[in-house]
Amino acid sequence: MLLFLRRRFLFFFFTYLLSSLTIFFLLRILPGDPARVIAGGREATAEQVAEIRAELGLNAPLPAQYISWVGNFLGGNWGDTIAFRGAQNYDLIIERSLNSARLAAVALLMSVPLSLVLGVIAGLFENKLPDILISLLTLSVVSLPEFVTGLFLINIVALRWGSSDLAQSLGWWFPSSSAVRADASFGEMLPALWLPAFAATLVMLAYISRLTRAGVIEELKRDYVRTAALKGIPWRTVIWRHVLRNALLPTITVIAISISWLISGLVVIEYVFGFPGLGSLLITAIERRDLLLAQAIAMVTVTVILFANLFADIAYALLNPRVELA
Amino acid sequence: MRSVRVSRVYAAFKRSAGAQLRHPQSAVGTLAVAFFLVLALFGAQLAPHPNPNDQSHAARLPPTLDIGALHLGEHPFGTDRLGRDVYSRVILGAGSIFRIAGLGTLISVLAGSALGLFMGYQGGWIDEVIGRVIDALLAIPALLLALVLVGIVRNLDFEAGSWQAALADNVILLVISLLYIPIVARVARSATLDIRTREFVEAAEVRGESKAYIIFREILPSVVPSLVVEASLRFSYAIFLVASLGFLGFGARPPSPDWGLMVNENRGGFYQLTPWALEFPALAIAVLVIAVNLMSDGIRRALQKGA
Amino acid sequence: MTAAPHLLDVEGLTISYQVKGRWLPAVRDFRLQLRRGQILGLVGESGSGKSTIALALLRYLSGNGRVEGGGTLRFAGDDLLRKSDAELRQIWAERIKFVPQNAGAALNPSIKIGAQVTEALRAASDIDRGEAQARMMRVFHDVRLVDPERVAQRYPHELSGGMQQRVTIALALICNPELLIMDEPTTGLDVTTEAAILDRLRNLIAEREAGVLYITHNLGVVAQLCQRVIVLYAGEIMEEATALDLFQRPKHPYTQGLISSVPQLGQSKRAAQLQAIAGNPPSLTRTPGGCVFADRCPAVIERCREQKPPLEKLGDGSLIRCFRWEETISMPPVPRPPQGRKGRKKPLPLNGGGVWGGGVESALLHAKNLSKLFPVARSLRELLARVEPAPIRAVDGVDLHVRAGQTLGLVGESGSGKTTLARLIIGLEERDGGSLELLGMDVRNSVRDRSQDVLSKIQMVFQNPQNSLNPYVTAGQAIRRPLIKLRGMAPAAAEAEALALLGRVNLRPEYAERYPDELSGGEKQRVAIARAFASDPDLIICDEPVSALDVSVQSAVLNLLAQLQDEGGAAYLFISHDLSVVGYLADRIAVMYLGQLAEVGDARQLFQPPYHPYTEALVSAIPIPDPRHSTERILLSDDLPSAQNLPSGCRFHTRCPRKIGEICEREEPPWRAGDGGHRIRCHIPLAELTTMQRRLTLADEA
Amino acid sequence: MSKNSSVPANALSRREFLNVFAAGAAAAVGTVSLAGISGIASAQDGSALRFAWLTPATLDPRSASGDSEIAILNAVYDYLIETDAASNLVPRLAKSWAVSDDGLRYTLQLEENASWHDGSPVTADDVLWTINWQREAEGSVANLLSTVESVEALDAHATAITLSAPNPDFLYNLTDNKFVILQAGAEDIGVEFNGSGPFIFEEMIAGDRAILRANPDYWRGAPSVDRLEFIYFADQQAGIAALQGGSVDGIARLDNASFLGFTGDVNFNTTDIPTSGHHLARLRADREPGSDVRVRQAFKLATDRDAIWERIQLGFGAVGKDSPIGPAFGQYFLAEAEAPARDPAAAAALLAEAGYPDGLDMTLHLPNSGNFPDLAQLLAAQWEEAGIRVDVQLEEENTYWSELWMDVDLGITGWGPRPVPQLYLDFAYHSEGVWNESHYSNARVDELIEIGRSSRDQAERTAAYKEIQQILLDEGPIIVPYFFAAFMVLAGNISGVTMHPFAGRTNFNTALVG
Repeated sequence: MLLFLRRRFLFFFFTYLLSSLTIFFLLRILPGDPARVIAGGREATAEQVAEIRAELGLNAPLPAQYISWVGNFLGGNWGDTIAFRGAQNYDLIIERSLNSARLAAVALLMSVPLSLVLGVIAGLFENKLPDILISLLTLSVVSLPEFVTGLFLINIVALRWGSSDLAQSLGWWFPSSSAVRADASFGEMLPALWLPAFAATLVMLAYISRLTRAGVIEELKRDYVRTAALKGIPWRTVIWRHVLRNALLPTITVIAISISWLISGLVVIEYVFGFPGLGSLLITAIERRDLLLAQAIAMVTVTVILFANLFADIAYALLNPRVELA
Repeated sequence: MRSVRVSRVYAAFKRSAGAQLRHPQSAVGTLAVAFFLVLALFGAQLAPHPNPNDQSHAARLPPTLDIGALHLGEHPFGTDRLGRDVYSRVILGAGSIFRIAGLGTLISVLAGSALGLFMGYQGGWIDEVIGRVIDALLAIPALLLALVLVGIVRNLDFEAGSWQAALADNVILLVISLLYIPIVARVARSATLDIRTREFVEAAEVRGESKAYIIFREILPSVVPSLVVEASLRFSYAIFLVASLGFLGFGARPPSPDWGLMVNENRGGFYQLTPWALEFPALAIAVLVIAVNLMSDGIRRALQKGA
Repeated sequence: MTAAPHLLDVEGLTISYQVKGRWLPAVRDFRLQLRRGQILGLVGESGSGKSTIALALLRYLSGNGRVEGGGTLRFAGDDLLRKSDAELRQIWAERIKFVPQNAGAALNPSIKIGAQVTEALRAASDIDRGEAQARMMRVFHDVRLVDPERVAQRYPHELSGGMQQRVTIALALICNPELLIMDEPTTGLDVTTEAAILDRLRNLIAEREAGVLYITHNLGVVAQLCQRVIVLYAGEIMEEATALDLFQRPKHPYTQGLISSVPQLGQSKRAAQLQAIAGNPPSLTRTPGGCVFADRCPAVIERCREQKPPLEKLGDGSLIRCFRWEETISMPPVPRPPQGRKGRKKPLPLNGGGVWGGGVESALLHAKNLSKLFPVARSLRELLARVEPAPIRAVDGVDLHVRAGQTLGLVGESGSGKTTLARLIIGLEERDGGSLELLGMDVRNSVRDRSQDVLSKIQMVFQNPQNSLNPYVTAGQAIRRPLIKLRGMAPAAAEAEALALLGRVNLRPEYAERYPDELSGGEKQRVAIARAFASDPDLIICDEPVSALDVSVQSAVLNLLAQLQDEGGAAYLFISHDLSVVGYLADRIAVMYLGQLAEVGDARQLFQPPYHPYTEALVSAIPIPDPRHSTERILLSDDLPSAQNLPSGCRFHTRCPRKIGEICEREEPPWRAGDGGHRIRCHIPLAELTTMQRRLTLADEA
Repeated sequence: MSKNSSVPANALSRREFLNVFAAGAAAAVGTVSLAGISGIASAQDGSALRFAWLTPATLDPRSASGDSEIAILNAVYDYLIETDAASNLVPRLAKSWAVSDDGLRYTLQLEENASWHDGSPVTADDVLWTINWQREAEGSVANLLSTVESVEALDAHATAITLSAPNPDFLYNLTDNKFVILQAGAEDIGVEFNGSGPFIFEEMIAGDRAILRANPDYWRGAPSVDRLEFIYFADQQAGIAALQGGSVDGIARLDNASFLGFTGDVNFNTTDIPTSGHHLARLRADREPGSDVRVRQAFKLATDRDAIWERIQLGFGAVGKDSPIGPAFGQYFLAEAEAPARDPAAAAALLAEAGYPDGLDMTLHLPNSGNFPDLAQLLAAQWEEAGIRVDVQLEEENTYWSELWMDVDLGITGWGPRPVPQLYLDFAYHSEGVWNESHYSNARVDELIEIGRSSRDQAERTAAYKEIQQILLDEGPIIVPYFFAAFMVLAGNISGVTMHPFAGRTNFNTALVG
């Protein structure tokens, strides 16, 4: 176990190092002067550029620049926000990350159980009617870009249907916009979260349920299922005790991977629903040429993803006796 | 020798084409993709109004399309707020999405395959190092990387006509290639690893074949099916990405008939006035992605079972 | 016989599979009768429908299989075909148990062994946890699982193959079932492990009075274990008889072919060619209308192709499906005409002088002190203590030579390092020490550094014909390539030569255009052999070239290899886990254990005392396809010690039944030389070994 | 800069600039801002009016500028003078005024019944204090008051202001959005609100909403609604969706298409008022190719203003005639001028004459918000026929306004509505104007602008304005395709609200719910 953890942590740090190098050098590899970009492109005066160069330490050799940049990142010193004067990148990103995390959490809470159930049903009824229906559903859902789904939910579900007498009389509230206060509490946010979370759910749903289905089908074909059935225990027990235990294990990894996926999807969804999360912040940062902010967001995202993968791998290893921990 | 081998791979595809047609979903998907491809290639000839910014029509005309009567009419999908024929723009948009997503997929599949084959066959520390770099790249979500890259490149100022400017003009293409090369390489690598331990590869080593011969003559044909499946999958993601970037305003610029951009331009107040100007491009994106996914599923079924 | 119903009584059972929408009968008109306490063998090659029958008897066919109407399937008088699901579950839980092949896959990887075994018990009866635990320990003890408490706490992957198989047997025995259906329970295990399990199984069955249907393709196992035997071919019963009868007087041409195609222990290529069955079994989609064996039968007549012979019941209770059995029963096996050794490049005496019984200078290939270490990643503790972890010593100081035109056989259990040794010689692995000389030339380490000349002189035939041919290359192209590459032929000349080579491996010219998936397993291996011979090599390394083939096809390939050596004089390094096969083909044999050679000698010397205690155990473990033959088996424990953590002194001392004391643990044993280059590495002097070891009855002495 | 110029010497901050002059930006679609709010309506007792605004940043009268910020000030405080929809002066706290013959001394008579929310009466001292406070603040109001020489309280309810130089628009300066009257000695301005206006400030939930309570003692009579709630949105579309969903009662400053969607809907009352706010495309007049009058004329000839007005404005507002002075300015507007009919061939000929026989390739820069992209696409299509091929280059709005707009050769700009034409002219068309984005320099125009700034002869000023319009139409570097309208939509059960062209100045004290 120790060896496994060591390997996994080494891998984690190595990947982290490489990701941070990638993000760092994105601004260096490309032709052009990052200071000029940050200063506002060709309109910037030479003094402004020089000032920013000095401020960012761009005159130091590259390795030193990288080290100080990583040091600043780890120390929470992420610089001033250019896109919103007066704000600190750190405060801004932490606040928005929290909001995105809430949205992601609601989306995961909605999508994971649902997609597991759908995937298991489809797998158990391989090529039969339930499977075909679920496959068609997930295929068509996975094919809709988030912004199409989002616009559909806003215009049809929230505005057209949500204002119908029936929906009104049911007392449901369909948020046609999720432009909540950035510092609102989770409880205040929740009513505005479910529709964008649902949009994210639709895509995740297809993804996770298709993999779950494949897992169930694969496990059902294994010899140990026959062994279990021939013990004379009920089929239901065979499924619950034997098949699902093995079929659902890889789902842990799948969910971790889908977090990275979810983050991409949330960028669009947050934008469409006007939700104050990390994704919409990123778009603003890039629109307003705040490359330092964008860089910091990228680092935060990568950190989240790498940690999610790390935890998923460890959880998988702990739960799965087949993984050699030695 | 080569021609025979190529015909072998081709035969596998022909078999798969047969399997495709037996599966109605995949057949529909493949036909639809082919249809969009025709639109992409001959859009300028097929569109009634080949200039995407042609405003010589009355604005905000509703669609004349009558599916029941199989009647297209003057403006089948209506005209948008600026008096442009939505039907023509949707047709022309296919070209833009195929040019970027299709070409990006092609580049990434070619380069990624070569890289993955090399890594998988070579093994050792080179494979290890490139593999870790790929892992690191893959930890950054695609859209995020795309946004950052586009954001940077858009703000760089190049001399018109320089190669950097050409690069900046094709930044989305560049982004798709950069994003998908590692993914394809990873797939090609694992397929290669699977094949390279096969004894026919060792037989080739035992007769002293060169590295290139072994990679391209012995291993590649067996890896092609996985690559084709991956390519179709990549294509559908690329369409997704291009449309999303267009929608977020980081893709094509107005007055380009980019579908994602068209959705974004018409999603505000004009959704009430000219819903068709949003609905048809959105529909086009959805139909194309569904079609590519159906086709991809079919190819996977056909190639990964057989061959 | 009593009037009580048979434990299992099957009549007219037809089982179909759905293939591309059509239902094809995979097993036709099957019948069997099984009494309590009886072990009935069901023998057949792959694809004959053995496993289908097993699952059909359990009524556990997969969704695309079904039992056709018209047959009966009675278990203890009850019609199993009419049982409801609940009743079936009850029967599965208590009365009929199944032991599958490949125990590793048959156990749930994520549940501990103990829980999996007690689950079976608790499904059968309502007993408390403690009682279940106690019964599990008893049955673990019965199947000779060492340290049962710990085994119960383990996950399946933490056990060796032999232990896993014992667990599946325990799983079946724990409820005291009336009927056991065992589907190749020892296939895939080492012969030593197999012997130990079979030995235990025989006693357990005798104790419990259960009826057993034992399914296998291994005639030796059947001969050693079963009272009656059913021979299955292409889904139909060919013959049923008592084991004694079947092996003494096989009636059906197929049975005869099967029995004589297996090389018997001590049988040599020099004495007789193996009896091979020509051709391949019919595919499920193209079952012939007449006798299913007609196409391959040496005694076929016109009638056999037109009419299906009935299953005839004879007076002694045996069954036979053949029109001509009364004539064929008296046909003797075709003896191999004695052949002169023609075309030999460098005729050499079988026995010579020198260090190894043959001068080094006369050796084609001389490997000296070869070794290969596979490094192991350091653990955290080792990292902190700055200790280099012990590497896996796959090959550890092996001296070996192969003489021109001869076959050196290499045997040993899996994990002994045979394959690694072969790969070091061919250059697919880089050696960490030692030297290789081919015809006096120093041979470079890696295949990539070797000259064309060396490459063309050493070639290889791989184990799995499925993988050794590129699916996108035709047979002709596969053979042409080395001709062009290594012999520098022009394409046209290569084309002609490739056809000639195809002819030499007995394949018709049209095979040149075929792709591997259009060839049967035996045909693929012939193409692979032709490809290896294309560069006209002096040495061909054959790594288990027949182990993936069916018995009836295996003999033809062995014959071909013998014939090609006769014609061309190439030497073989022939690797196999099957001592009979090695004994048949090899001139000399080396026995390998944990990366070292334990014994080297002429083929005949190896099967007679004195032998190394390890060789002795290997030889005694071979299941001989003759029910009269009963050796006292020398049983070894299941597990080969880890090659990372090698035993001190003699590497075999942990399992050696003839260990003489502390010296075995302390000191490396010396090489002891016997007659004619026979060498044994043991602390016990040869004379002493000879007196304590039993002689084997060898086939051509019988 | 001429010595008696009233043009502010110090440039306004970018944020102020955005709010004052870039009204089009208000309709920005999908720009993401720092804070947002849920549109959830709280059910409260008594009649309440809930109005959607974009999120305010400050409530300090010195820096407040956006609609949502001014709306609070307008509800809680009083102005001295207001303007109506037609830009006529309307009394508020100053019930009447008089100007001396030399145009230098203004006497204001204050409302006697006005009192602060704390009960004390509003007096001339408060006005005096507020004017001095604003002058000390050196903000934009101080600039407007830069010609004020002295202020005095004549009695409790009369104030006199003396100017150093005549300023015919001075009374308009007093109507400025930031110029609310504060209580003398007020502290914590922007946080504490002791106003004299119709509503009493009750609570501000940052970034979410402001809650105002009716002032029962308001000197013009108690408001007819009990409560006024301003609900804030980050994105205009979200506010529109909230109105459609019934969680707010009204919204202003929405895009034309959304507004048009409401006009046919019986559930809503809509108001649109033509304004002097306009969008324009401009060339740099000091650099090639815009320095050549023939090129400017070619652009003008290549443009179809009617088509643009119809497609973007959807018939609201008015067609422009290439000058910032539109029909909303009534008497100053040169109604008889004719914009040239579109003639691409003539335009191409002019270009050839100017040395561009193969046409022109240029980049058209514009902010990526509101109607600007559509305007750019329309212009691009129209110009293309005349051989002017433009590459449409969208820029993020803040970036555009902070750096690019003053510099680029060809750009699109938006200007917000003003009550008098003089400000546009001073800022953007005088050769020394701080925001002379086209770098236009015409001695005659400069002269005419100075007449407009100082002449007290109404006829002379009118003539000057009309001449400027003609010059700009003939040879100016700008194309003004349209003047936009101001919009407001109210739920069908709301009445008694008269919309102001600057939506934040709309008075809600007469609103009726039910």
